[in-house]
Amino acid sequence: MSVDKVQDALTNPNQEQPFAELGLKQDEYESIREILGRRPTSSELAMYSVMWSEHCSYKSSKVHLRQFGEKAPHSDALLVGIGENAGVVDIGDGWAVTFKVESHNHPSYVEPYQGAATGVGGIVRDIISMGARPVAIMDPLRFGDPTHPDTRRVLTGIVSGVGGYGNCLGLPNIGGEIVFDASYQGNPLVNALCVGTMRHADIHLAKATGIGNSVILYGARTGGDGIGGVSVLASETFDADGPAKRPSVQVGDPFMEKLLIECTLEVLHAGLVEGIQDLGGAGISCATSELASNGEGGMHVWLDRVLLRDSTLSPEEILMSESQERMCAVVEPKQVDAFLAVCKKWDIEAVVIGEVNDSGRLTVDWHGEQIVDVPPRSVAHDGPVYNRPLARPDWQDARQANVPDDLPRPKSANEIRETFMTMIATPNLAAKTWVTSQYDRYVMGNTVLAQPEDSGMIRVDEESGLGVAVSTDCNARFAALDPYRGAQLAYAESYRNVAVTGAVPLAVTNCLNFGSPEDPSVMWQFEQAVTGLADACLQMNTPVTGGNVSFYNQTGDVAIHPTPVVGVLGVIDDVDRRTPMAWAEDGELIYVLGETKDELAGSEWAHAIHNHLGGLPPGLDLNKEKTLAEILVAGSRDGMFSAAHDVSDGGIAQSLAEMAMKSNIGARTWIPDGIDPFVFLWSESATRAIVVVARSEEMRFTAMCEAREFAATRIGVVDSQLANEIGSPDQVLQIDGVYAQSVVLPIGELREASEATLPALFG
Amino acid sequence: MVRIVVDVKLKPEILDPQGRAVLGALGRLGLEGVADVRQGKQFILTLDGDVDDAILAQVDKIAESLLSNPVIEDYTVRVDR
Amino acid sequence: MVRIVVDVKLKPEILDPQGRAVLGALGRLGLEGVADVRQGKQFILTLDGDVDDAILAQVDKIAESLLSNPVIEDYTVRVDR
Amino acid sequence: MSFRVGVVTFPGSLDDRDAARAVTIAGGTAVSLWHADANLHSVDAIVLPGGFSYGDYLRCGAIARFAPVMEKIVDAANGGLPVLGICNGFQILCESHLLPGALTRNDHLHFICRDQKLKIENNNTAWTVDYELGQEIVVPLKNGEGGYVADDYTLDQLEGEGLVIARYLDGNPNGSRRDIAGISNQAGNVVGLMPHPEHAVEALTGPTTDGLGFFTSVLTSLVKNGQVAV
Ligand SMILES: Nc1ncnc2c1ncn2[C@@H]1O[C@H](COP(=O)(O)OP(=O)(O)O)[C@@H](O)[C@H]1O
Ligand SMILES: [Mg+2]
Repeated sequence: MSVDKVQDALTNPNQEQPFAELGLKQDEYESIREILGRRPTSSELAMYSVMWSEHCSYKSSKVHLRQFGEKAPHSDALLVGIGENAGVVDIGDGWAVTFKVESHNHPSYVEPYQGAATGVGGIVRDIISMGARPVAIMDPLRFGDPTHPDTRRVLTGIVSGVGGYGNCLGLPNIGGEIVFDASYQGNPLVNALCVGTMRHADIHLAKATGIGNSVILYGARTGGDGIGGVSVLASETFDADGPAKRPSVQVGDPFMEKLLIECTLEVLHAGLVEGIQDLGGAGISCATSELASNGEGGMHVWLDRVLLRDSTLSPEEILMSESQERMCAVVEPKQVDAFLAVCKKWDIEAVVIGEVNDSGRLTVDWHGEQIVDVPPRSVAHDGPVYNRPLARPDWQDARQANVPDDLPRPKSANEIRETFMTMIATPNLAAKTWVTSQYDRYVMGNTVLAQPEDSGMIRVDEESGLGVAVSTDCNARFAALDPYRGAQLAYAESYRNVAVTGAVPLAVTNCLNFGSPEDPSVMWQFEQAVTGLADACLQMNTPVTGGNVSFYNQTGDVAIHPTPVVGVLGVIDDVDRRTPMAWAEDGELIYVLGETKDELAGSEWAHAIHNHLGGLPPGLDLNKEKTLAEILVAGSRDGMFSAAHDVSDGGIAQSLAEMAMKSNIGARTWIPDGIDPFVFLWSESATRAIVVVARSEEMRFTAMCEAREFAATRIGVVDSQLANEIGSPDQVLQIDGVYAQSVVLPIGELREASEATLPALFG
Repeated sequence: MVRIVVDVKLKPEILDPQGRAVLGALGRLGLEGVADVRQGKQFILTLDGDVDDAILAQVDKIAESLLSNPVIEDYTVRVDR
Repeated sequence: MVRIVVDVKLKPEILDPQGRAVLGALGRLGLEGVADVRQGKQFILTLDGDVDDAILAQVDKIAESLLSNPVIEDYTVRVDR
Repeated sequence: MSFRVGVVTFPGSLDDRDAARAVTIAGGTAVSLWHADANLHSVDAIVLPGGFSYGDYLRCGAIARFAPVMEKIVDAANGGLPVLGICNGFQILCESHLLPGALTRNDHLHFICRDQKLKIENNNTAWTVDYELGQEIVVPLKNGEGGYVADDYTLDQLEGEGLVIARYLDGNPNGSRRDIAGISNQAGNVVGLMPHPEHAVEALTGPTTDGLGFFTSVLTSLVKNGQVAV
């Protein structure tokens, strides 16, 4: 095997290089030559090509993502902001929380099980690399048409992959999303979120500091995973028989990851680590260049020391391999033995592959010959930045003009009942139990709330009850109608879901799933969504702590709906005070907080019943959203609420049905005066929630809402006797005042309809 | 009664965590000299009648589409009389 | 390099839900006449040196105690040169 | 003094901290034991917790059975030390032949996590004395391979001798023969249970606190048997 050395690049300066096959543009290749003052070696070319890819360099999104920094609200809670593996927020009492959401969309379409599994694995390593113990995961998912034959392959594989990896890792799954829309047919979305907790003192950063310190690679061996493109280089450097076949799919090993978590936390707590970095996209190229670039500027690597799973790998391939379950640590020489001993205890292979120096260069040797000599910053941080053209799509006006006002609406009590039963069973609103029962939500013993609650809630401190709540949300149809407001609505929903449980929203992460950045329409959607989200975060005083961008989610010319998934994290002083979603006792009063308007554009009703997408999404007043959250949090703190539930997809009808099904206790409700029953039940106006108030608390509650000038309308009372009165063997949800009649819905019938949908499609 | 045996194994370049776990255990149990362990699946189909080429072709198609995942696995079909 | 293949299958009297699921799917895919499907596991051990009786005896013991569970499974060991 | 209950951590154990918490809430002292230890640190009872020991890629519990600590546990269990295996722990007890039978893939082929109703069928074991006979409890169940199987002779024998300690109610979640959720050995000191009582010890995080009885039972029976001086 011949290797392209730095010396060769000098003696043989004009050798042709396959930069285009590696995804580099002519001018990008030219600028590499300029940085180096010579042609790159094939190993250097491999590193630049992968580090300057869209995925690693954010070259199309960077100019827009800057807004998250520029518009960042001042927050004392922010300990580590954007730019690190994950952001870290202070939640008090010396505790810190880190959380981040990341996408694994494309691999999950090719091989759903392994794609989703390795997606979970990747985000978990980001969290460990901050020094935190991962404590929960969530999985916002999007699928194509539920009745399309390929959806079954994709969904069942992805769900088993998320479960298979997460369950084996011992992380409770506390929530997520499952949404179906034909726009995701060839582009399912697998976003995975991980939450980690730590003491302030345990925060670690990805930095190679301390001249003379050792760089240790530990975890799984390096194989030929995820190096599709670079085989162009490998095939050039190989002899006649050519390289062995490279795997097209990465396989996850959750057991190895579990050991990696325990081992990493042990070396961190023993104080053996100066800097740490996970290996994800771009593998060793990324880890070494980022560590060096963030540190004191120099590092030397002996690449032949890397332990291999496949001895035929070329140095270019080793640099780019994306083999899972690996980490990199910077360790003082005197601690290396202790570090290796901990690895041995956990049966993890580890090897010193490099050393920090003051050369200002990242140099790599292969069996004594230099194959890389680059300024690390130029690889890791100074990649190309594009200001891509953007343009409001020419169809946007027509779409917004296509309002849903003329769609036929139910006009009698009978039709309302029929619509009710259809809506609770429609795949997007139906119970997700068939999926979520494949996920362990109990492991670790700190899960206070999990699906189907509005947020997942985890107890952080067992003594004090300090905890965090997290929700992720995005109605992509709203973003398709108006990406700016759609992103804000996603934010508002997530913020509200956290507040509903009694937690105070504190920080934001996001996963921006879009089509091709080379399409000006998509770029416009992206810019609008980022601006909307950044503006909302500034106004609401919740900094964005990190996130991820996934572009190229499109089939041919057709992009997915813009899907800016927003995750909000909130803090609750004592999880014992949380507000669950199920009401509990007869006589409790059911209130709607907020105003219901005729807002059905982009709603689930328009989608499910009429397959309609047009008009303008619901209006949003963020100041009111803040007031609502204050009421929800204060009510929880003062013990006013026995239950609360957000109103969003499927409107008030859906929220009431979900509360009734969860509690299995009947209620008598009514349509308030002056509003059309259909609009009241299925409008998706923002900034609303249902709260359930003990009778003894009613005065205090209404006074609080009045003082804050926030609409609170009594719409019902919990009543388990109602079933008896009307001779129903089953508890019932009754809605009075529906065109002068009552609609009676036995809760068992609701549950059956809601729970039958997913098993019928995928079971 | 004829039996058709479909062996499914991971492609050689794909990581096999199961095989790796067994390999580790073998070492602890004192079996030396094992370089590699791979774990595969075997499906044994028992047929009422005899097997002809048409049936074998059908089984081959099913082995490819249902019993194995061509993205990560290889399979072989054989008749066992 | 020699390969030792250990096949492990569920005892006939033990219910095999995976085999049953495959059987159901075969019917839906139009393959008729399959009376039964059983799913088994296969371990392929690659050895550096050659295999002798002592090694085979050792593998047999490991097949019985580690690779299979005699309460529910049967196994066979064969050398594949 | 308080009773020392060992909780074993194998690589891949997941519910070890939950088991330790349950022991503590019940009033015992949790002592963590490491799979590579050949020493039981003079504990009075042992819990083998849930999880995926060594990844459980081969067969659940198959590799853990050969851990150094298991050799000691098998001897101690045969000598009367109370041992509770939960989920993966139950699988390990079967693989180690401390309990008969085996646990196989769920009949519906999915991992399942749900709140499960059980009926206590024997309150005479070291781990169930604090329950009423016939008591119905709800605790979480979560497993991919939880179907209990044994031949008919063994099943008849288990039932005949009252060694089935808990059965599933309201639907069998995994195809277990005769709805068996847990069994014990003849001496009543070794108990295996598929559902997770350690996840039902606090109202805040569990569906109930019904699981606590397993952990208080062992303390009660230790006192009764005079195995530990109070
Ligand atoms: N949509 C986004 N919003 C905020 N921060 C983002 C977003 N996308 C990426 N980032 C930040 O950019 C940095 C680099 O991202 P990435 O390369 O995905 O990190 P990693 O390799 O650690 O997963 C991270 O700090 C990440 O949080
Ligand atoms: Mg990272």
